[in-house]
Amino acid sequence: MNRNDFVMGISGDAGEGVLLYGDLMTRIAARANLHISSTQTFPAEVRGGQSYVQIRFGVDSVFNPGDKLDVLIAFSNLAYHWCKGMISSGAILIIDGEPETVDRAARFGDWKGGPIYVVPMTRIAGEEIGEKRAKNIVALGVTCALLGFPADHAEDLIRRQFKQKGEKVIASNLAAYTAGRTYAEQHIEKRDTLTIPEIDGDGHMVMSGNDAIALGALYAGCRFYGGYPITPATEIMQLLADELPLVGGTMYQAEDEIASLAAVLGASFSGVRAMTATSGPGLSLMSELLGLSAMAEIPVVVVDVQRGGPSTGLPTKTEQSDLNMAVYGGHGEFPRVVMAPISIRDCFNVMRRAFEIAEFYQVPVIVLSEQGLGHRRATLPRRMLEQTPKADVVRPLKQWRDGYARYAFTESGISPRSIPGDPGGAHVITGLEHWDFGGPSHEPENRVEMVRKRFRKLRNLDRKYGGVFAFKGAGILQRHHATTDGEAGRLSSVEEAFRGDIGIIGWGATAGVVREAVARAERRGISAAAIFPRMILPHNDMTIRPFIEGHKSILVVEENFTGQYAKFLAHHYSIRPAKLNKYDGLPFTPDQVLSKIEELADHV
Amino acid sequence: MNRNDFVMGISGDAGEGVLLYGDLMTRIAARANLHISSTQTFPAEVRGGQSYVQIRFGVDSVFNPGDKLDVLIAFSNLAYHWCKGMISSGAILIIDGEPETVDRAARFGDWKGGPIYVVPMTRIAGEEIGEKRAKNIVALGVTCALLGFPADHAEDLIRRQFKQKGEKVIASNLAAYTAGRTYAEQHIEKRDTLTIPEIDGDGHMVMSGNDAIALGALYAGCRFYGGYPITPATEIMQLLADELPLVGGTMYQAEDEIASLAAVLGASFSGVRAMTATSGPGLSLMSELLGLSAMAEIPVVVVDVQRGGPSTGLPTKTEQSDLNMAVYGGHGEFPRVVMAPISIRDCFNVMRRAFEIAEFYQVPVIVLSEQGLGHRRATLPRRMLEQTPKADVVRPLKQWRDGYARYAFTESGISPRSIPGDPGGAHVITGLEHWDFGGPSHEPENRVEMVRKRFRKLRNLDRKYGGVFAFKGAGILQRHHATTDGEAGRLSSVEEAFRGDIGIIGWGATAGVVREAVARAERRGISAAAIFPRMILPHNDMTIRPFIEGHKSILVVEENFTGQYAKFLAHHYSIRPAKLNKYDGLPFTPDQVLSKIEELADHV
Amino acid sequence: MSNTPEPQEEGTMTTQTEPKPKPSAKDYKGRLKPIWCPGCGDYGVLSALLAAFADLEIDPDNLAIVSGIGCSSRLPGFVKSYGFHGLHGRALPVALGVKLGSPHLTVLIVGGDGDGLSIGAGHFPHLARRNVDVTYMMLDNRIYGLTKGQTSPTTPHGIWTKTSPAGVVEFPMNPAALALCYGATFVARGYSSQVKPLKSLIMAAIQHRGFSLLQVLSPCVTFGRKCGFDAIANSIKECPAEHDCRDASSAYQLATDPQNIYSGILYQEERPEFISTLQAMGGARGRELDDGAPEIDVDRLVDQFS
Amino acid sequence: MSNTPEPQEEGTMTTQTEPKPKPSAKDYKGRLKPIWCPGCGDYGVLSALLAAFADLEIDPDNLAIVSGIGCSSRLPGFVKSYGFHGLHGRALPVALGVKLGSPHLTVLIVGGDGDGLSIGAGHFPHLARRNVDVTYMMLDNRIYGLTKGQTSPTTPHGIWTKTSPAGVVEFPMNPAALALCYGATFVARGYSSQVKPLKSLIMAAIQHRGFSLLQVLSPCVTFGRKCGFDAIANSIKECPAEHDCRDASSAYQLATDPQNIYSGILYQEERPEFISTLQAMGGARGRELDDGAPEIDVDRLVDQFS
Ligand SMILES: Cc1ncc(C[n+]2csc(CCOP(=O)(O)OP(=O)(O)O)c2C)c(N)n1
Ligand SMILES: Cc1ncc(C[n+]2csc(CCOP(=O)(O)OP(=O)(O)O)c2C)c(N)n1
Ligand code: SF4
Ligand code: SF4
Ligand SMILES: [Mg+2]
Ligand SMILES: [Mg+2]
Repeated sequence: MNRNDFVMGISGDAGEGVLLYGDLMTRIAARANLHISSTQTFPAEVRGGQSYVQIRFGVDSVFNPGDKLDVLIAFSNLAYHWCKGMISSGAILIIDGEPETVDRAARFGDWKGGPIYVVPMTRIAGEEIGEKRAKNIVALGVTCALLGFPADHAEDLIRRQFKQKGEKVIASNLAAYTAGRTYAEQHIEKRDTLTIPEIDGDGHMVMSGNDAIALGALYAGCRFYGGYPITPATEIMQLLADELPLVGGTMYQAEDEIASLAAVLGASFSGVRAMTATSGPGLSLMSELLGLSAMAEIPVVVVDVQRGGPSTGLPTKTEQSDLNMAVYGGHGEFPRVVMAPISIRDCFNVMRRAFEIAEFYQVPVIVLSEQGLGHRRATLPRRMLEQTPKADVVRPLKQWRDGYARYAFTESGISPRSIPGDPGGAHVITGLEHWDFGGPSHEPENRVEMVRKRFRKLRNLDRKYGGVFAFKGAGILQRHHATTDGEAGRLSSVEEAFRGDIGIIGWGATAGVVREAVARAERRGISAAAIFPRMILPHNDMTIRPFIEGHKSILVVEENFTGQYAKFLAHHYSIRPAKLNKYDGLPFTPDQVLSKIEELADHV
Repeated sequence: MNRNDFVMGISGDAGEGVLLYGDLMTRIAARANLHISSTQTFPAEVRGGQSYVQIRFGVDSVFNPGDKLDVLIAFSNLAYHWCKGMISSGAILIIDGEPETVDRAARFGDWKGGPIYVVPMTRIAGEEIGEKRAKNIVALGVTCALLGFPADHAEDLIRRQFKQKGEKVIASNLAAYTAGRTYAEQHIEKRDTLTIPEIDGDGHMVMSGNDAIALGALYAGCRFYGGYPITPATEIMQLLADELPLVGGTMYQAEDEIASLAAVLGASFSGVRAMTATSGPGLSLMSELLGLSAMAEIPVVVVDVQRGGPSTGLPTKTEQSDLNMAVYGGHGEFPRVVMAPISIRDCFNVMRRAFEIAEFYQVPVIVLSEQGLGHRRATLPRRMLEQTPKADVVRPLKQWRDGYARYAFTESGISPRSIPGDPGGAHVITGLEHWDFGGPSHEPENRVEMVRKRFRKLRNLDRKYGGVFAFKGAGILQRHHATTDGEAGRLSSVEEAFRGDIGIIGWGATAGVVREAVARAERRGISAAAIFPRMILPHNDMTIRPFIEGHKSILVVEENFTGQYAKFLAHHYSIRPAKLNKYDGLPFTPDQVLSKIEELADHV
Repeated sequence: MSNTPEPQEEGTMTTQTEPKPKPSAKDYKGRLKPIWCPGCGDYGVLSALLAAFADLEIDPDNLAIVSGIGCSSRLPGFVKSYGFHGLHGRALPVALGVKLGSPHLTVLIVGGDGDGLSIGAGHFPHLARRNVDVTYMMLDNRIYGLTKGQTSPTTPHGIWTKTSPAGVVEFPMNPAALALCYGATFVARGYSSQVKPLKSLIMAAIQHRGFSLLQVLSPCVTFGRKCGFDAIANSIKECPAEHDCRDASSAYQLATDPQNIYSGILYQEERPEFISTLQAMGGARGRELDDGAPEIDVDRLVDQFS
Repeated sequence: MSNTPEPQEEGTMTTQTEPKPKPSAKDYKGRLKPIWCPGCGDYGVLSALLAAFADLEIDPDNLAIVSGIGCSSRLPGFVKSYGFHGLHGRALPVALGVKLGSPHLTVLIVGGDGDGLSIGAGHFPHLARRNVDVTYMMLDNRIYGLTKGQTSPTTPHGIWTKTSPAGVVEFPMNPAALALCYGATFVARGYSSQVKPLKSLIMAAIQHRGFSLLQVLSPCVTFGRKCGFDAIANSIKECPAEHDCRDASSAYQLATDPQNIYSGILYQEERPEFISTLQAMGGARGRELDDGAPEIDVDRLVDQFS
């Protein structure tokens, strides 16, 4: 087992505190300067109320929660059985039970892993703390001691966690933690070599994709959120409900998704950076208003945290099946921008671009995240919050000249926009076709010019914002657009990523897995690279064309059935790419992508 | 002027009865066994309350309202000025005024046409009938006399028209008509050769595209309509409001489009053939429910009478810009069928297919009509209503076996469907992913099988329903699918239409214009043919591929900006077709298509 | 995978004439076991409902239960009948379509407070004023259960929720009072813990000819405890015996009483039911068309378009 | 076509200190001429509105008029102010967004009976109960005007329309009564032909702090004549002088009186306004952020996520 990169699964019943254990564990690791990637997606075979958390730890950054478990924490025998098939060879098992009396042969006869530590977690919690439910904290103490985490971070986190509940609860949980540690130190004979290394640093933050989107919006100057709860997007709204009022903004829970976006458009019209977040069903309901946003040229950012579709579908599962709707949904033809963040970090970053584009080009921007990204967690550097500049949200009054025309024809297609309150800027926006000053018009020549004006706005957007992430070997390159060479990359040259045998194109959250598959492929001697465009519409031809032309075979990886992005690319490039699709609600694992790469490599 | 095919324009102010004149004129012609194609789309330069009707008359079928006016009826000088630029050389002008005192040089100095008949319509109406507003009927009498229409049809129609208003009104309108005829016979010296020929027959019917859709639905066994008014689809609802109760059915005006489609799904679930009709904004609102229809496998037919988009757009203008939404709209991935009738006659026929497909395959069927088709009128043979068999709407109770599973896996993907009331068929449908018996499931393997099952249903649909209409020269061929040779065609062979220089592909209402352009092209020695698939999704590869392969250059004609169908074809065939697009709200004219054909012919 | 190229009927109906035994609540249990949290109020509602079906001897084959999305909306899966677990907020228009399509069915709607008063708020007044003969049970837990605890339109003022970190700013909606304003012809209120009275209310609501609303207070033990249900357990009262449920204004007063939460039938009125009016005009025949569908009058149509 | 590569401000504001002359109704006329049918009631509403603006000396630059789709919803185009002619049925949530976004604006909503009570029916209760400080003028012509004469939720029972060939089956909705049930803090009714009283009602509605509904009976002369407006002209009555408009239940009685149509202020109440509550918690600062936006507390956030 490589102690620089290992995967832990925590399995238990819904009431057993698995999620809290997972939350504390990730933070403890992050404070100890380890990187993590974790997910709470239930393993599919688990039905009903069972809880499961999977955490991958790494000395270097880890980009996905991994394949097989190196450590399994099982809160019960049932929990053990759910997960015993998911382990790597040599895996460690930590399980609740009586070490003295347990019939190891009967209970663990089917264990294909390594050392087994049977720990009387429930008994310790009951006898020493007087509260059996504290067994998850006991387990945490045991694990920390076994892996070599210092106690102070955990204790600090426990104190904060139970602050609302008062000193007594804090004290008993601290006692549970210590009891776990003590038991491990005194009674467990360590039969494995897994100890976490000491790493210098100030610690990392831990964030989910949904958290990162909410904070990204906050930093981007978003001061109005209108929304309606829907899995798996609700956490964005919940975080902004806490944060927005603190910076003078508003989180507004509307009566439905239509009212949400309507309120967002109203707020945006009135001059505030505004957004909503939803999932597929909500985006469907917003179709009509998205068209209004484009027609009336009111900026708006809409986040879609995709889930399994169609209809109510698989609300807690992941999928990338709303691309078509984002690109083509809604009646009539209107300009729009579609972006897809590739990681939790990128969720934060994309929001800034999304708000800038929406406001500058006066178009709707749709950001496609997904359940597998929104509910995944990762470590992020503190500097992300400490050093990212915050957008200036102050919008001084402007005086407008007589004859001001809201939709004035310009070469860029972008018309100067007055905001209610601005003297001389009065105008009426409308979703009807209109003259430049805003009055309704169905005069054919004006109509033709207005259609062109609106679409003209997107003309050069791909040059300015159409970056891609390129992965090759262990390298990464962020290439902003065709004319610059990329930044902060670990790849030596653009050419390196844009020439080879197998070229993978993906979008969104699969990047973390594909990146790892590409790296593994290189280790096996296969020439493979991957790009992930962050902006899907307008299509970034300048970067994607050389990638396609530079590779012998192209593979499009996406979590859907019909191959939506593959089709999109097919009609741009007259190619028939190979496809790797998954639509069972679960994210890809690196292994699955690697197998496909190997299969293609045999035919290159 | 070819008296076998001529175009009349009627122009006047909103209050002057232009629409009634037009309505009566088309019916008079139809009863005299002439064919007509008429439109009430206002000419674009006309603003505000001006009314305009254009009627094309033909001894043979006419497929569009034509280009230039051969006859102009102007109810005022202003009306004359609006239309004077639209005439062909030698055109006849019939205009309200005093023949004795009018200063012809001043008033008609800019007239580029032929004979001018100044007729004191208003005076006759005022003096002889005592009701100036009857001038439209006077004008009708004048026109009928000049063109040689017998009086009896007109009188019968006038009687019916004013039946509700009582005998007095009938009598005075009859008098107005006679006064018009008498004036023409006694005072007008006919200086043109335009006289309509005598044709044998029982007369034709006159119907709009919207009428034909409503009646098509009625004949197809539709017994529930749920809808919400929206231009330009409302007439479908209004006709069904009259007709459905007479056959035991229900027209339900819901509170909005979402409730409309929800009620339609409820009615369909309960075993009734059910539909709604709307336009773009309504279809946008229905996005979420369309996905439910596909996921829960509830048949439904949704008609979209397209108008200029996006947003509220151009409510009274035509466009073909909802194709993308019909094909790709709504979140997630689900099977659906998209059909586009190519003529008013086809509106009637398509509805039958739409209901059959929806019910047999248990999928949503979207029918794309458009303002230019819905509000256009044409003559149709009486046998269309007299001889078309009516669908059997009786649905006997069935007894279902124990363990009945609503979503049973089958090779065809189609599962036997029980209807509430059926003994033993109880089941719960859901928009969540589900087991075969209907219970919610997120188990990955079942999920994968269910996705495949749903999409499998469409596999052979194109073979069975994927007909195209092919036009070449003056010929037409209706080719049902790749394995049969087509029916009722005037083309000698399939090969004839599927091989040549310029191959045009279009969809929907542009067929009438393209057909004529193709015929004219042949007369100019250009080898051109056109096909119009009636079913757009699933894509009918078997018929379209040979057409594309059989032509040197491909032109896609559509009324939109981005070339939606062209893109769709591009990604199926890796081609870059030539495109002819129009997005000013007005339909193509044959001339416009012909010019493009000629341009392409120069480069073949 | 069986090889069924097209939908097949499983045999035509055999007329059954043997007298059926009186059904019991168990006979109405569906194929799925309820998956609500232990202690959820919806269990009580379900058992009252099954008992009501049994008492009314409702034929499961002619019963359709329509719901939206939410914990409460899962109910149709737990009953043996035709069911339609549709979209969030759309149960009412779906149910109307089912009833208009097949008027002989008994149609019941089940949904949450969020489903009916928030996203579905636009449909409620229209179903009520049309007086369509369906029964609407709103399972009011004063919270969004399924999405784990956000503010609903019935969450009390000032309560902290995940989307109201400083307490709910709005004052709650009152579904029974709204139904009265909307012209519902039957309005009642019950409580999930009082299964027997609830059963009677359900029976009365189903038997009522016209639109009936039954608000059922049904606590969410996982996210809605703070929404005042402990108090309700003590303070819920039956309507005063002297209350005349044909009196709209005293019904309104009881429904909106600031002190007490009154349960029972608050209001009931006889008013022509929507579908019977449509039927009087010839329409809404539904599956009754089996008894001879009126023919399309082709001659009249040809004439109309000539 | 000018060459403007990016949005440009047209110069920054110059502070104007000269006293402005008192405005007249004409000063509020918009760039478009009304395109309503001659005789349409909406003309009367427009002139009352412009006169009210003048009397209140409202600053057009800080006025936003939001509408839906319909004949009545064309009104913003005829007024000199910021305007949002949005989608059918969505004026209310848009207006709420405008007001939450920029609380210093005067926000007025104009829409039809169909717009507000049919497709928009789900938004009305929520805006009202939140008591957002906007004024909602519903121009009630009892018909769908723009789409040429279909049944609206206020079309009287039994009337023939294009979609009710046998007469409207439903009983009409009563917007003023509904607003009362929804908790609106100001409810009034006016008539387009009584321009002066209407002007006063508009002024009172705008001045009210909180959600105000003003139902304006405004006949559609082209499609709505049959909807009882001739009778209204004779029978509309001012609220009795003794009516105490703080009395909700007598307001409800006047609003729903079966004999008379009462005009005037039916109800008015002081209740904390939505935005001021949000502001008390720090939020909804809008463009007032110019006076110093609160900073993001980075340290707290870093700590929260560590
Ligand atoms: C269009 C749409 N928006 C949002 C959701 C998410 N959602 C599911 S249930 C629910 C609310 C649940 O509350 P309630 O209706 O009161 O039912 P309960 O779970 O409390 O019984 C929400 C917001 C959805 N499924 N569909
Ligand atoms: C989503 C949508 N559905 C339908 C329409 C068509 N439509 C426009 S206005 C209108 C109703 C008009 O009635 P009302 O709101 O009472 O306004 P009025 O014209 O009478 O003033 C309808 C149905 C639309 N524009 N958008
Ligand atoms: S979350 Fe609440 S409403 Fe949902 S099942 Fe659990 S207790 Fe019931
Ligand atoms: S149709 Fe009616 S409401 Fe519309 S402008 Fe004309 S009179 Fe007014
Ligand atoms: Mg609830
Ligand atoms: Mg109206």
